[in-house]
Amino acid sequence: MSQTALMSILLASPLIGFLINGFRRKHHSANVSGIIASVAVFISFVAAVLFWLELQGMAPESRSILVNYGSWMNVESLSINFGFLVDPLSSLMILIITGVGFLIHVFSIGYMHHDKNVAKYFAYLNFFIFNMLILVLGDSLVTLFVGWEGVGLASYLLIGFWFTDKEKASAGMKAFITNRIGDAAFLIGMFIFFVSFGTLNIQELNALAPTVAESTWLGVATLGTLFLFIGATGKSAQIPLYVWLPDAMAGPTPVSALIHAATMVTAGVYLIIRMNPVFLAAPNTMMVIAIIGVLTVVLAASIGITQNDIKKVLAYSTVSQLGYMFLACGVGAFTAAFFHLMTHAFFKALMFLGSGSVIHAMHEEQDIRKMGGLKKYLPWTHLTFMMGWLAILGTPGFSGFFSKDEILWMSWHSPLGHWSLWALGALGATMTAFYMTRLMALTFWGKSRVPKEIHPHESSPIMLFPLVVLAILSVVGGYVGIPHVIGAILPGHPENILAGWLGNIVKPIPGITEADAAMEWTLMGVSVGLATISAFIAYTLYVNKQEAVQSFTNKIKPVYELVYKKYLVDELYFGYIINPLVRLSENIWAYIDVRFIDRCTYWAGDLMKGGGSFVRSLQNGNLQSYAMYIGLGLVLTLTFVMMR
Amino acid sequence: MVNTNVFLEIGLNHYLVLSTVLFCLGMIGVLLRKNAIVMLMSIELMLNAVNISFIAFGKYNSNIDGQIMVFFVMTIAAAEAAVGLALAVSIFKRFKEVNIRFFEHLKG
Amino acid sequence: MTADAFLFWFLALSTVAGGVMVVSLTNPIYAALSLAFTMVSVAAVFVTLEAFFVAGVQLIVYAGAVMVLFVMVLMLFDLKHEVESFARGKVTGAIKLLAAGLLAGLLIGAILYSSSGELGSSAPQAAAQIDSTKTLGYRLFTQHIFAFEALGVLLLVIAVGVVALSRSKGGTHGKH
Amino acid sequence: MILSTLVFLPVLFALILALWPQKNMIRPMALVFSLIHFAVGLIVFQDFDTSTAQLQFVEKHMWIEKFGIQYFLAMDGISFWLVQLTTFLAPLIILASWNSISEKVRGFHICFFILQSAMLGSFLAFDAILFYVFWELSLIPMYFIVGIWGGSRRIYATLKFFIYTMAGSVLMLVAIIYMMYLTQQAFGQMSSNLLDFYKLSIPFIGSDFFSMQTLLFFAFALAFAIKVPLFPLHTWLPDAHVEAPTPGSVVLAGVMLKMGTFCYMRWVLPLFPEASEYWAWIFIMLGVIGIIYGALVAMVQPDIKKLVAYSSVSHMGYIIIGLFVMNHQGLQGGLYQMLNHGISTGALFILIGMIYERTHSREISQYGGLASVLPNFTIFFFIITLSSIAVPLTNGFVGEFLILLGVYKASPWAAGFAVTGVVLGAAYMLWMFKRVFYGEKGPLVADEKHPLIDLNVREFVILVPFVIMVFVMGIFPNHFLKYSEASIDYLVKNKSSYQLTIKGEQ
Repeated sequence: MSQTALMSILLASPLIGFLINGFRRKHHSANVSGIIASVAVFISFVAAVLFWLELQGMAPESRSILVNYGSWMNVESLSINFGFLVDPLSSLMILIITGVGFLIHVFSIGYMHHDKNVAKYFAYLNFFIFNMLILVLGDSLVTLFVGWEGVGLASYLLIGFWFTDKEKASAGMKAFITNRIGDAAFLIGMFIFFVSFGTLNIQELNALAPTVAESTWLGVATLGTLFLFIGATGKSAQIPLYVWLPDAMAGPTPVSALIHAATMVTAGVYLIIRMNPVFLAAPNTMMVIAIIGVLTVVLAASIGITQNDIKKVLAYSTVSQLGYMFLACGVGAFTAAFFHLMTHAFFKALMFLGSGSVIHAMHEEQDIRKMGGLKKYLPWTHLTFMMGWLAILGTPGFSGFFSKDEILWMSWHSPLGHWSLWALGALGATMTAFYMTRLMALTFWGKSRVPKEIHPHESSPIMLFPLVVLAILSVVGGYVGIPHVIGAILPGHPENILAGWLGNIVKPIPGITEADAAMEWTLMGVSVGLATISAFIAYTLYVNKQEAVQSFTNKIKPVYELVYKKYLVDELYFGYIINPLVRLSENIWAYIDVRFIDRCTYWAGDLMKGGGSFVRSLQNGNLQSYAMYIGLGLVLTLTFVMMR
Repeated sequence: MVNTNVFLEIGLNHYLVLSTVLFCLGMIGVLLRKNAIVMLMSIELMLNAVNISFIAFGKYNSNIDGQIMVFFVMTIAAAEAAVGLALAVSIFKRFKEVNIRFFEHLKG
Repeated sequence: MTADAFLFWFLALSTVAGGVMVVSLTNPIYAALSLAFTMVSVAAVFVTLEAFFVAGVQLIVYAGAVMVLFVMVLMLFDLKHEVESFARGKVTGAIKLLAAGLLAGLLIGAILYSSSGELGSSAPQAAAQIDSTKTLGYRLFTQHIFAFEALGVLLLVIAVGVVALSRSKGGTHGKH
Repeated sequence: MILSTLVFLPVLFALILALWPQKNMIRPMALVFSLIHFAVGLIVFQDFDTSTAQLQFVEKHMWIEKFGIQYFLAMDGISFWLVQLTTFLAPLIILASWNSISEKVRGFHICFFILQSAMLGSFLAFDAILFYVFWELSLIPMYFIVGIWGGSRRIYATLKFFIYTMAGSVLMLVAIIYMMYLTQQAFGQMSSNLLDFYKLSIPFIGSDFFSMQTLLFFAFALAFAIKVPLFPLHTWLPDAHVEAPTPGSVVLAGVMLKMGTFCYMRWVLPLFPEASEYWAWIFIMLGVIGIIYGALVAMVQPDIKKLVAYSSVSHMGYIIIGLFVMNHQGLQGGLYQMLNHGISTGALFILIGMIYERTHSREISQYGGLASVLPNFTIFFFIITLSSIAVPLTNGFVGEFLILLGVYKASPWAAGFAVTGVVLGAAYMLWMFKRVFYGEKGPLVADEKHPLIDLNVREFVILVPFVIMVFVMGIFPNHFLKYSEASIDYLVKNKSSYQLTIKGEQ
């Protein structure tokens, strides 16, 4: 099959699914719409696999397939094509998207069973997949931007899926507008690149960028990449634009799994990896990315500790894990970033789906204080969730371990890294272990606090099947990227497959030295040790000694409240940016438009009117006044004549 | 001495200044008086002032046309006085009033 | 002080004094009498300017006929009460006075300016000694005959018009 | 003859409508006429040569010999799509007025057709006086449309609209007459031919505000700025839109505003190249202010129609900055944005008209939860909203992207400020969308006595072309851009020696 046809199938299949479900949006059968949508994504998945196989068959240096559907915009030097590029990076990405996406579609069939608008739901999901594929495959920044905005749109629609609830509609709007801020910066980034390099094609940019390697703050590459990074912070929920993601949990849970954990939010990371030569040319940007990333890790993890909504905990966890990916990008460890992106997609999607299963079982109850002891009601959910838990903890042997420790190691070891980055990263890992264990403990273990009227029940097989698959992937997913040190002691010395696969895409960090194996082992031990201790503490506290937690939080109440209220960032944004802006707008409308400009026009009118009535008042019919005007006119004329 | 000359040697300018003063007096009368008949008188005053300057110019330029002009002016003045007074009479007959303030029908 | 100069100043004073009285006297009869006085003075001024014929006409037509007309009309009106003599409104009054004053100032300025500040420098030319009345008559009936005749027609028209006017019952507007 | 046919066919239609005896046939006849007109407009596709910037379909006859005033119609790449837009919108507008105009139907359609004629005339005229006639003629039917079929404060709005526009165009008339005088100086024969105007070289001294070119430039630019409308001359627009009946709003936003921006491309930029380059910063600044200001003010409007009106101010700001940076992307984007704005804002006004017909209110706070009551309506509204906030693959994105790119090339700061419009645009549109369509049902929506009915067939027929155009223009912009490419290229490359020639003449 020709590549163009294959690409067409890959892209068109979800689009057609979207259209079919969109036009039959009034049907209520979850099974029919779900199957249509799932099949659409599955076809895409098959196409993705075929692409991957095709790349496998190529020589490593020439692994790239470009399908060009022709020109989109063509104005003088600006020439943008509908070009879609499959290379090792995007081929893996589309596998993840369609693979995980397919599983989540399947899960949704069960989860959305009772919803009336299920066809619309599946239409949106397919629409999302379509846009995500465009984002990933787009060969120029503009094509990428099409998907970039498209996924934002899908996200908006899905977050506000239950739009009759004002809060949920607001959450969708918040997500879209926050993303738009990033998108505006993304546009500026594109313009900078276009004006400096004359192209927006990603491969051409990657080839051209190293020629401008620079260290100033105002250089082309630095500014351009910084603006792109702002765009990425919007999409990938980093400081300062992360605020939309926790609110985005208003959407149906599978949506949170697909969009707000596994795929869309990683788009920013993907963008940076995609353009890694350009970013490497701008060390200042890299530093900013690393710092923002690690700060996000710590901030989000600390908020995660205090949250009581199962999805909110996972949301902050996602923000925090995305922070790791950015940290990795910032220190130049793009492979590690992608590796973590992939493993995170597995285990976070798993945990979100697991939480969905829990919520489903609890009849839409999301507060973990009202759960506990669900292990015996939901054995499968518990088991699979535990796999995700172990993975995110970084338990040796599970996928998260490999990816996270590689990131931590690189943040120490890389010439772009710093020990403080490692320290904060490790702190983040410790906190992660704490809040994830807390979540497990409060949800599944310990005593049941489930209200009497709720009778939890295990989900249907159609929901469990994706959980199981993802659980397996969470466990074994790490083996494609076994770090060199670990590989060296394992039997058969397995290589880092992922690094090899991405070898031609990811540029090596300039000036990197040979790894110090002993050091690496030490750091690995430290972080794993810290995580274990913290997990153990959390387990003890939340399974057995909840009173102790209570009294402790009471002691540090101000701090606890601050963290519980998410450091008041939302309030800050609303209090100091959004509300003043709205008030400002009201004022400029009232004062500038109505009171000033309109008044001015009235004044102009009144001036004419007044002038008219003044002149009219001169015509008062009094003969002597007329004579006076003659006299005055005479005086004026004479004066004028004499002044000459 | 200039000062004595100004008073002793009478020239064209003296007559012109006299004419100006008289003219402006007439004008003040026209502008300020209420009585329509007095206004007409003031107009006569102004015409007389002009006549003075005509004659003076005629004399100092040795041109008799100045006097001819005065002759005409006088005729017109007489005619004007007649018409003006006739109007005044007619107005008075109707309104029993010659105060100019009551006749503001030209108001715009 | 020569007789000429004395005569001029005397006549100038009486003319202006008469003018001021016309403008300022409240009773219209007094104003009319002042006007007659002014007319006579002006006639005398004409005499000093050697315009004897015109001076005569001035006396006959102005001081005689026109003034009689004025007085007659005033008598006819038989004003029981005097109307306010001056227009109301201080501001407009001030503006009017100012306008007249400025006009006088400007004209005098112009006169002085045109003769470069010397008030009495331009003496009458020697050739002024002509028989003015005869020349006047000659000119009037040769060169200006058309204007003269036109004036005659005008006077006739006016005579008719005035009669028509004074016989009519009033203007186009109704009484307020 | 095709252009004369295009311009005067509506007049003929108006005549027929005026004389037709049966009243109930007016609407269908008008619809058929507008479709015929649209079809006639399509004929130019066949013969239009996209490879040249020269004038095509030229019709040139002496009109008033003594002053060199000609009847001179021609088409080039700049006016091509605007003419198509005008004829495209006509049938849709007539359909949209089907129910909302219930009184004086005949008069309305006569006004509408005369308006069409005037607008097409001002797009196609290449003679200053002829142009001026059309330009002013377009005011009169609009005056009646707003003044007779408008809302409660229609007299206020019409007067404001009329006096504002009139004030600007009087200055322009002075400038035109002066330029005719200049032609007499330069060529010995007075002429109001635009091509002769192009040949003039009008003295320009940058530092001297009273140099001739600057004065003429501002005289023209002011007239067009009021029409656009450019901040701070925009206050007539919200009032006119709010009071105008739905079809009036659509014509006003869809085509009439474009007359302003179009004339910048046809008149101001080529006629006064130095002045428009020297003073471009003012217009870029005002454009940027307009973008942000319009968006901010739109955000807090309680009335949907006023919100869209202010969003027009914002969008027109984009067009202005695109034009005044004078490069390919900016100009092409500006031209494209004119079409986009015509489509998306026109559609928005029609949609608002539809909902107004149902509820007789435009207060945002009275709505809420409309999405669950009128799902089809919501879908259309949402698609048009997307177009309005420039989501990729809709038409809005192409225009906005090209404009911002062009502006960035010329002035990064201006682009930096202008992109905030991207965010604010999404903010006000989506906030409005949320308040109107999402959440709990508002008082008007929940009213049991008057249940709202979803779109009927007529309304579908109106909206579907808009939606198709939104996506066609978003996905295949090249097909549209290629028609104006040669003209824009010529304008950019020869801005100081702009000499259009007539195709087929030497």
